[in-house]
Amino acid sequence: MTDQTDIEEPARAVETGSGLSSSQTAEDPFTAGAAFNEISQDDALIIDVKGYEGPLDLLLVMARTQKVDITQISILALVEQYLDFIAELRRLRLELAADYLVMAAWLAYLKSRLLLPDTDNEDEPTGEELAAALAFRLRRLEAMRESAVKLMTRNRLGRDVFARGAPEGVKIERTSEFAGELYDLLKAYSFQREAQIHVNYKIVRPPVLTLSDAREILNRLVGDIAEWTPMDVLLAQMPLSDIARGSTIASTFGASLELAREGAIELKQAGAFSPLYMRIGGASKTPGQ
Amino acid sequence: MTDPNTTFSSDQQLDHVRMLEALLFAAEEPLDDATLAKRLPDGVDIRTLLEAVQKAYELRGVNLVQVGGKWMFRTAGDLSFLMQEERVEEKRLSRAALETLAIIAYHQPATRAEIEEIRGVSISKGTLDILLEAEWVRMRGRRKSPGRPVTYGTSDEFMRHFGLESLSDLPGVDELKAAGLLSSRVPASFSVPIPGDQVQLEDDEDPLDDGDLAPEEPLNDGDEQVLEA
Amino acid sequence: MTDPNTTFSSDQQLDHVRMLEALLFAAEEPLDDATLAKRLPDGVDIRTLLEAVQKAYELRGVNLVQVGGKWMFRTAGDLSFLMQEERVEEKRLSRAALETLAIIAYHQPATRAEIEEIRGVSISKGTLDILLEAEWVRMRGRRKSPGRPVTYGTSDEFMRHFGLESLSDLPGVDELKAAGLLSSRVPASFSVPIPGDQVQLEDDEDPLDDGDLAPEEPLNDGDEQVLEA
Repeated sequence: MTDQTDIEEPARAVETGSGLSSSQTAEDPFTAGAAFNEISQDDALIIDVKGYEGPLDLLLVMARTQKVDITQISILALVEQYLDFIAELRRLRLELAADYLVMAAWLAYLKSRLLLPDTDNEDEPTGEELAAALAFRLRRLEAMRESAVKLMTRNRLGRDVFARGAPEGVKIERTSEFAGELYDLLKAYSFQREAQIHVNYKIVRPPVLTLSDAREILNRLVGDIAEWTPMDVLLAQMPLSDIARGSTIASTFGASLELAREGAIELKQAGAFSPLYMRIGGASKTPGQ
Repeated sequence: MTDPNTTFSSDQQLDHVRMLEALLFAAEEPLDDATLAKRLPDGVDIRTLLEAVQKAYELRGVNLVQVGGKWMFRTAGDLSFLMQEERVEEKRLSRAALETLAIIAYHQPATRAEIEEIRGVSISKGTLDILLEAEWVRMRGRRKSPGRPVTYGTSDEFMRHFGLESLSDLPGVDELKAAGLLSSRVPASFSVPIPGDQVQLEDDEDPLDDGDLAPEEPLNDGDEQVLEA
Repeated sequence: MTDPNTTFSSDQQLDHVRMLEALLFAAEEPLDDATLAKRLPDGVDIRTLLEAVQKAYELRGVNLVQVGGKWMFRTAGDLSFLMQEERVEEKRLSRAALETLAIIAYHQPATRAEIEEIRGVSISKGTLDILLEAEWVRMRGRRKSPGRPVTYGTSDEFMRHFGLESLSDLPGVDELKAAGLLSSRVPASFSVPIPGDQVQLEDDEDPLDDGDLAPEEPLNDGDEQVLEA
């Protein structure tokens, strides 16, 4: 278990070297780096890395150990420091979050680009560009951290400055007023007056020829007709002046189909929309037979 | 108007004034002398300071006032109109109230029993109350009949609200039919009364008794007979 | 120290100043120019009046400040030592939440992925929730990019709490901008997005869908895509 203390030490060392923690006054609960303080002895092997807010944070802390001004840091030295740290953790078979390994791989690539002469490949960024990108990210993260601290140390409402303790507020006096429309009033009146009217309704038969009436009439008419006769002629004989003609045709036609199916009449039609002929069923046989 | 700043004898007093202002402003409750003294530097003459502040704000939009021996800032009394916003909310009548109102309008003077007969259902407690509260319906008098029931009619406010010049402006059967409010199938015998005068009592009405206008009495129990008791 | 009264050209202006004082004192929330103008007599130059009042109270225990475009009185910052009793218990923000807040404030509108890119680590569950719950951060809209991620920005409450008149008052924002540190790219380009207006969506933002504002939905599982469901 001596390894455990070995690991903890470098981590702590970089940590205390961080200018960040000193710039965050401990009395301010918002800005205190709470995560740093949570390392317990038992969990040290795992949490030690978790004490950092990701690989960029770890790098930033390491950069801080190099120089106070991170614009002046040596990226190559930083990369080596990170890679050594990760290598040490892996040697101890510590579980490392993927983020840290991805960063390690990227930094290893960066290192190779910094050490090897630039290729002529225009598509690949140069080692300097890659280093600049890393430096930029570190500075940007640091800038955000410093901004967070500045923000938190502003005069804050409810902590440093106060709004009126007992504002009178704007009093809204609500008066409710009944509203109604004359139309609604009249509608209500008519509705209920009408609802109280007791009337006997006589149901008036609609002026149509029912199918059964048509059948009866047709039966009677066709009973006399042995020759093919157009339906129009039969319709003309129907004594139904007050019934709609459409209804008469429809019902007569319907009835004729029924009668034909039963064999009481026969139907023929030369083609669509041509006249429909009918005659008594069995008329093809000679009447005498 | 005095200058609040020149009132103070020294920079130090001004500092104390500032503190007092901040404390009183932020406090959720009025503060008494002792509380203020405790929070200000030792040896400050609270009373003198308070009076100075009070004087400084005397003519401003915010005043320092003493209530029950405690101090607080209040907006100036003459500006209270600024702090008030009046909002009128429209309330709509229930269907029952609307129907009752309509019947009263056409059939006035109408007793509760008469209204119920036309509606075919009894009037629930409160329906008439709402109409009376809205000041659209009023008690007119009492019917000269057994039990002397109260008669209801519409009010001037009703006429105003519904834009009627007189009750005879209420549409008759033909107009209701023309407006599609009555169906064309109503029997020929169907009629709509033309209400009489809103103000004058009819022959079969007596004026209200003195006790009738007592606020709690009339309508809450749904029994006209109680009015007689 | 100026005399607040002699600053005003006439009795009438003084009247208006009194009204403004009273309104701002009484208000429960910061008030904007339009609200104040509506309450004051027509034709009053609100801006001039506000500046006069601000000046009058400049050195007093209570100051008129502008936060997020709205006006409010609050106690003077240098008197915070007096106000221990009024302090409210603060929520402790984790370092992650703090950094996230700063990133959102300076880089808004910012998507979750952009925040993660700057911090170099994924945002744990709840970090954004805490900021949303504190009402310092709000969902602004959606970025017009694949997956249409939600964009975050700061709220009016944020402006109020930190006493910021506008986003350009964020501490150090100009220097950061000049240094290209508010850019999403390496400052070879040095073209820097200004933290945009709080209310207006930027060109590459869409408004939120209706469902986005459902309280339980968005952020609990740390996956922006869920919002699309």
